[in-house]
Amino acid sequence: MAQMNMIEAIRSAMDVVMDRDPNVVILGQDVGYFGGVFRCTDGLQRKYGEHRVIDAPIAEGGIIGAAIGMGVNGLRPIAEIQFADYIYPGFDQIVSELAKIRYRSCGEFFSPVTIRTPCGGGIRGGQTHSQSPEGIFTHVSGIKVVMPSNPYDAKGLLIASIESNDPVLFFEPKRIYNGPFDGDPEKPAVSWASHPKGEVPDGHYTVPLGKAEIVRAGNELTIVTYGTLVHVAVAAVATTGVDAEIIDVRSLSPLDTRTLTESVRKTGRCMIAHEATRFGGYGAELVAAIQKDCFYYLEAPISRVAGWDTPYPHAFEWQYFPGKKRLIAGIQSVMEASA
Amino acid sequence: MAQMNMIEAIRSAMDVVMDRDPNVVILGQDVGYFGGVFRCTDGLQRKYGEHRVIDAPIAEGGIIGAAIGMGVNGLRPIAEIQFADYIYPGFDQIVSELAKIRYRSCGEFFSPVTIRTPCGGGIRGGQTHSQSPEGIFTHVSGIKVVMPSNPYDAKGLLIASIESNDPVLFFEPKRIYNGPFDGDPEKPAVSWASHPKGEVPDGHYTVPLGKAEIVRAGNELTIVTYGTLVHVAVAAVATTGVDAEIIDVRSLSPLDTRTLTESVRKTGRCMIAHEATRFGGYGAELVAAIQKDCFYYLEAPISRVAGWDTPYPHAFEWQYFPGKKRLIAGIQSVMEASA
Amino acid sequence: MANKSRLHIPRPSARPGDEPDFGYLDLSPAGSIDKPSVKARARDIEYLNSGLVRVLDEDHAAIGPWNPDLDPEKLQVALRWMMLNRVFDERMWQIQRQGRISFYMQALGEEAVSIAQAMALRPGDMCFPSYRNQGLFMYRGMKLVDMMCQCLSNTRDMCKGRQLPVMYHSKVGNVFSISGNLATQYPHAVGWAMASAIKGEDHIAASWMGDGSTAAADFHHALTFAAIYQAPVILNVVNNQWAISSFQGTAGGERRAFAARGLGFGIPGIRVDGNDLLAIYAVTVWAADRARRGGGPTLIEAVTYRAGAHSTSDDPSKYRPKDEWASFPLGDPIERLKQHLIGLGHWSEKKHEALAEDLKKEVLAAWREAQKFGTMTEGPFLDPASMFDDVYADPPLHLNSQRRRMLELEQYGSDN
Amino acid sequence: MANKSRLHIPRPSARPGDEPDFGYLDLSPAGSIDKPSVKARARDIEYLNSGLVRVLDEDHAAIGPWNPDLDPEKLQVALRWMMLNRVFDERMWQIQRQGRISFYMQALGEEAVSIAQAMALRPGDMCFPSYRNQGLFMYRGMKLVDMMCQCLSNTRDMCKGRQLPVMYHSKVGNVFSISGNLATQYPHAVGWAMASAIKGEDHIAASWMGDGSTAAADFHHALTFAAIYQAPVILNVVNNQWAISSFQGTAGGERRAFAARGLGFGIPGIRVDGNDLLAIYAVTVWAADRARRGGGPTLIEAVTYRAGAHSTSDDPSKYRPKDEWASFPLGDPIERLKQHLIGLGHWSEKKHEALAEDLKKEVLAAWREAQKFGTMTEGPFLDPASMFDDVYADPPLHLNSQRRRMLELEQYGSDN
Ligand SMILES: Cc1ncc(C[n+]2csc(CCOP(=O)(O)OP(=O)(O)O)c2C)c(N)n1
Ligand SMILES: Cc1ncc(C[n+]2csc(CCOP(=O)(O)OP(=O)(O)O)c2C)c(N)n1
Ligand SMILES: [Mg+2]
Ligand SMILES: [Mg+2]
Repeated sequence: MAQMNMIEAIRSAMDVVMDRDPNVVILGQDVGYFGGVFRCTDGLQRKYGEHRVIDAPIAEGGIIGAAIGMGVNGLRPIAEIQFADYIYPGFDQIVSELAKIRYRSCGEFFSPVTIRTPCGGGIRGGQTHSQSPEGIFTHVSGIKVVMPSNPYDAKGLLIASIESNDPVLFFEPKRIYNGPFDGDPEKPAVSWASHPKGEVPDGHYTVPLGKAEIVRAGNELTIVTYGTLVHVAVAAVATTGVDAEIIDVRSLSPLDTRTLTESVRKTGRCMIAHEATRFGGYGAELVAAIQKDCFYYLEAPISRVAGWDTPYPHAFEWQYFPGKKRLIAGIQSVMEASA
Repeated sequence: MAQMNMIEAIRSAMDVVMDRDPNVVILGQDVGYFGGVFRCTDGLQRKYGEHRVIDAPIAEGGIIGAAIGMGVNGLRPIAEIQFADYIYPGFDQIVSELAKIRYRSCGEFFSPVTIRTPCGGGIRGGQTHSQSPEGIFTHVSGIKVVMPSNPYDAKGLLIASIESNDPVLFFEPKRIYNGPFDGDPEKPAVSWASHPKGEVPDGHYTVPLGKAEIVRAGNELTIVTYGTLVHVAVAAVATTGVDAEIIDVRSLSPLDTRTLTESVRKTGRCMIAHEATRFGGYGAELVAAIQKDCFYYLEAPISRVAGWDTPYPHAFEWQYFPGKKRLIAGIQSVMEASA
Repeated sequence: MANKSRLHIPRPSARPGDEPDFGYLDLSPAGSIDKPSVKARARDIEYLNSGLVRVLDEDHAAIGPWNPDLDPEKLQVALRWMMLNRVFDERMWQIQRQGRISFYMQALGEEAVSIAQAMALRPGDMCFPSYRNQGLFMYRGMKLVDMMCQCLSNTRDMCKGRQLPVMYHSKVGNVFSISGNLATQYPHAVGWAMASAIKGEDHIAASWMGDGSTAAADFHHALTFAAIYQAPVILNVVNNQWAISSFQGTAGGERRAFAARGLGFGIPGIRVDGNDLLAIYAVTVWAADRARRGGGPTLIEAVTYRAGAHSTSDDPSKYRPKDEWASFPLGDPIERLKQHLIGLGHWSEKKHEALAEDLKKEVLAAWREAQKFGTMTEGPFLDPASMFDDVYADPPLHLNSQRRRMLELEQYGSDN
Repeated sequence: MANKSRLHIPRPSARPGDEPDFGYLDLSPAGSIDKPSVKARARDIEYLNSGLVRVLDEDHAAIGPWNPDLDPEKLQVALRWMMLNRVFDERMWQIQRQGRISFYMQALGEEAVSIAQAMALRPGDMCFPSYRNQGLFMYRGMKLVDMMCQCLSNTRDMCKGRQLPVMYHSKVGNVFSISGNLATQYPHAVGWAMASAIKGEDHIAASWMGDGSTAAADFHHALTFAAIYQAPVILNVVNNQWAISSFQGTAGGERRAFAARGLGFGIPGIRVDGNDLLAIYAVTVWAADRARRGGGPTLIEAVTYRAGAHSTSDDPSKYRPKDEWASFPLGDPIERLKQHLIGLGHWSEKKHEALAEDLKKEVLAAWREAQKFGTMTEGPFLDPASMFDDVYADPPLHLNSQRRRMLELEQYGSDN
């Protein structure tokens, strides 16, 4: 066991898998010699060579397209997209190809590409370094979508993603790369060292895809969330004193509906929280799935706390970010709603 | 007044606007000399010249990127994407640029591009000529998303879209280009001539963006749908004898929540129907919005009838397509659910 | 040059009603283009992208440095494959016209491209085709009946009813699954070739796209990656002059040949007579050899003509002269190889006719066989529940329950 | 050429600890490249994409056919703008280091590009810049205080706090809004230029991107559209040798110059000394003239060096020799123009220093002024509710209610 932050955990996941499987390769902008703008691949090129950790040009569509071809030829590529905001030039290759090759060839061909990309705001990145586009991808059949909220899960989920024969989009909430974040930017930064999930085994292990985790057990309210907002939810619940069950979705697609349903049937109240914009976002699917399965147990409408339906503004990131205050207000209103 | 099918209505909309405003231009693959693979621009190049109806190369990103630049220079471009399945190479230009230019320049720059594209299945087009990707775009702030279900609306909404200073994604359900379709592929094709909405004024008129339409008034159930499924819903309701209110959303984004909410508060039951895949689709947003505003009026869970979460298979299109049978089953189960 | 900036509108040389006019095509006499060493520097062989490599001269004799000196038996085999391709297409076109399959795309006039290039590659080399490369699948061993079953979406369909007709794939034949989305296969080929180099294998990859498709982003991605990593890949542009109703100028072919598109990356380009089987064979062998020896990518433009409609959904009489093909200066690849073989004394009109008859019978027999596995109207039918397979390697719960609901619904009716 | 296919890995000539080595850069002596007529055919002027157009020789004298013969007053103005650009960047960099703005990007070493090209264009021509073109905004009249207010996201910020620092825009100056997404501006410029031609106006468009960005799809889209419609546009590649940690070879610059990327489309390319203000000015005037006369697009590669870090988030000592700039054979554009002017007898070290001091004062004064409109920590602050404006032309209901909820929440706490 070691103390790792999320960057180290992600690097360790790749290191472990590359060490076991010579077919694992990495490609992306600045990932090689430099080790990535967020340092996630630092040292890996030195260790595994220039043929396995490849600096790629600024062509996200080319990176994903080439990774697909490599995967078809038996490699297991990890493609890094420098910021999730820049994944769109690769959208066609993801949606029309990566997600569909197994289906259209009835399993004769497939390409087990994992796409890693940092997402989310709260780092003063403005509208093109803060986006959370997961909801665009969860609508696409044929790819899996994952977002960890801590170093332990990050490593275990990333190993599971790389080893999966399905393509996986692996979103890394960059706000919590270095430490958990409770939503209050005024507070001094906290490191992962003080968090139980900052304890990460050095070797190989997996956290299974398709399984949500109950982060806090509770009986009065279910909060369904993922990524950075898991920590904000924990803080908000602590403040309110409501006995909430907090569920970290982790695997957004396929979704572990059972864990969600069981919880909401128990608590009778539910709030969804995510950083992405609200309209047509992933939270809508969570609401739709839960209300269908838990309708007769619900004592209040399911509410969503999410990013506003605007681009992520540089100056107002803390008014934009669904922080503790917004979550507390959300919790209160769900709790106050009469059955 | 004239009888028009949807293709003629769409062509007429462009004709009317091009006649009034010399800044309106069209660009797209095969739209010029040939008049478009679905004939929507037939005759327009002859009438308005090669500088206003422009054959474009097979580069959807280039078409949208160039259209944006034209719009910034005072033109009012209509970009045709030959099939909605091929819009993805233009995704980055739509999401990162078209949708954001007004915002990031605080209104100093904007580009009033309308993107027209045929969508949906039921034409034996297989997985790359049948997609309904509207749910990917409704999550994007800064663009409007429209899908008409009949010639009258198609013309009025398209004129409103072209004249709007906001970018609009205009989806054309190609299954109903030539006639309404009740979901039964065995029945002989019906033409728009027999449908009241096949009566279309020759001249200029608009159907406002942002307004849903009640297609059938009713008291027992609200069916929220759009595009081809409007007609399937009408047929399904006729078969069941349930007194359903059928709402054609028309403007998917921004959404006319008020019309939806008023109806569901009245009926107490709601079913959503769309052709797009279900998971993370636009229907989820409809559920989420309605359950929030109508929770205390709902007597049964809101259900979704949608395309299965697979690509659109060539051979099984009628098992895939959410047809009359699926809608009837959906209606029955919502009606049978006890409050 | 005009005296004022104005929008240039590319216009084809002839529209319906006009005389066909291929004056815009730069032609070189057969045998006139030098053949460089595969080790030549890209900069020294730029002439290859503006000339037109041709081997068969006007009298159908094979001449010049690119003559691959294939023995007549091999040429007969090539002729047979091209003819089979054409006969197969004819039959399938007819079958579509009878409403027995939903859609079809023929390679009429372009058969030499797939056949010659398939011959020039090794079986371990990987092909990333477009929808007009049925010849590749045939040459690489796919049975006609299997191709027909794909077009029928029947119980023997390799695509299990999921794909539009002609969207074949063959793992055993090393031919990748065809996509409806144009150009996407190009970066796949480059990535595949990069992987081959990474693994230290000497297989190369090849891909094909049309003239129109070169405008797509993935064309650029592929060239960029191929150039940077010197991937062992052959990128083929099949310039058949048309992209549905748009002539090749609409993709930017008016000023420079598509073969020149790699110039700015240092990728050698070869412009070749696409209806001259010997010429395409020769340039492909050259490019494959170069790639295998570490010389990196080559861009080949095969100049040909889409003699038929774009697809069964298309009516070319709406946008080009009906008789254009008759005037196409590079003729018909089958006719040319036939005459060449006759000139060599290894073929005759009679043998040709007999072969044509045989092939028709072979195709007809395959069609009879194929229908046994089901047609659009008659069983056996595929199990619709199979549509939920292969979305993922391991089927997720929600797809299982959707499958169940679909089956329930067929019997009882239930909520979806 | 190797004897076996293998993955080629581009490697820069020097990494930290190595001696800087610019031996890979093809240089031409000043004055050695012919200047063709703007009416020349693209095919006849291909030499322009491999040579390097230079006007200032080693003694800082202006020589050769590309010498634009600018009068010394104009050159002094140019020098002033370049110096202002640099002084401004220095100050803003410092300010970011003090934590008073969140981010900054400087143009250190590349100032000649924006200034020379702004000078060469007409005010009605439209610019589509990248994030290193602050010089364009300055030259086109944007006040320093406005640029600073943008970087501060304060109450006078033209972007109303929505954009990262340096993402300026200027409608009145005809400079488009900068995007964080690389390369997207290129097709905009082409579309804008097409519209200009459609409307029969003689304004042209120009756009800029870095060497690294040429790999992006939009580079290809722009070239394709510009070539097809002969759009009156100038497409500039600012090859500053680096894209964050990736040297220009990672974008495919090892074998051919970026100026050659248009070759395959018949787009003339000019490779120019990007640190020679006279040379860039001259080639830009040439390209603008050509475009305005209907000659279509030109691709200009300005060879320069990113002397500073990529941005305030970057540390180049991790991936390149610290002292590389000192060895860069094209030197410092400011120093070179200064020496040229001194050589002409129209400038002196003393004047230079005085001007530098003046500019520092000007910038400092602007900074003092800018802070009055608010800083990151001190008011006045923008109204956060303004973040809901301009998402659409007419605000939809759901944004109005989100705005209300945000305001409510600030005061009472409520559900979002
Ligand atoms: C990305 C994309 N855009 C548009 C289409 C529609 N489409 C299908 S084939 C075709 C023309 C292709 O022309 P070309 O590349 O020259 O190939 P050819 O058909 O001539 O062999 C078009 C526009 C598509 N399939 N994919
Ligand atoms: C589409 C996209 N991908 C990646 C990035 C991240 N990124 C920002 S700047 C940069 C390097 C750009 O290099 P270059 O084009 O040479 O311009 P320079 O910074 O040298 O001026 C990268 C990779 C981005 N902004 N947009
Ligand atoms: Mg073609
Ligand atoms: Mg650069």
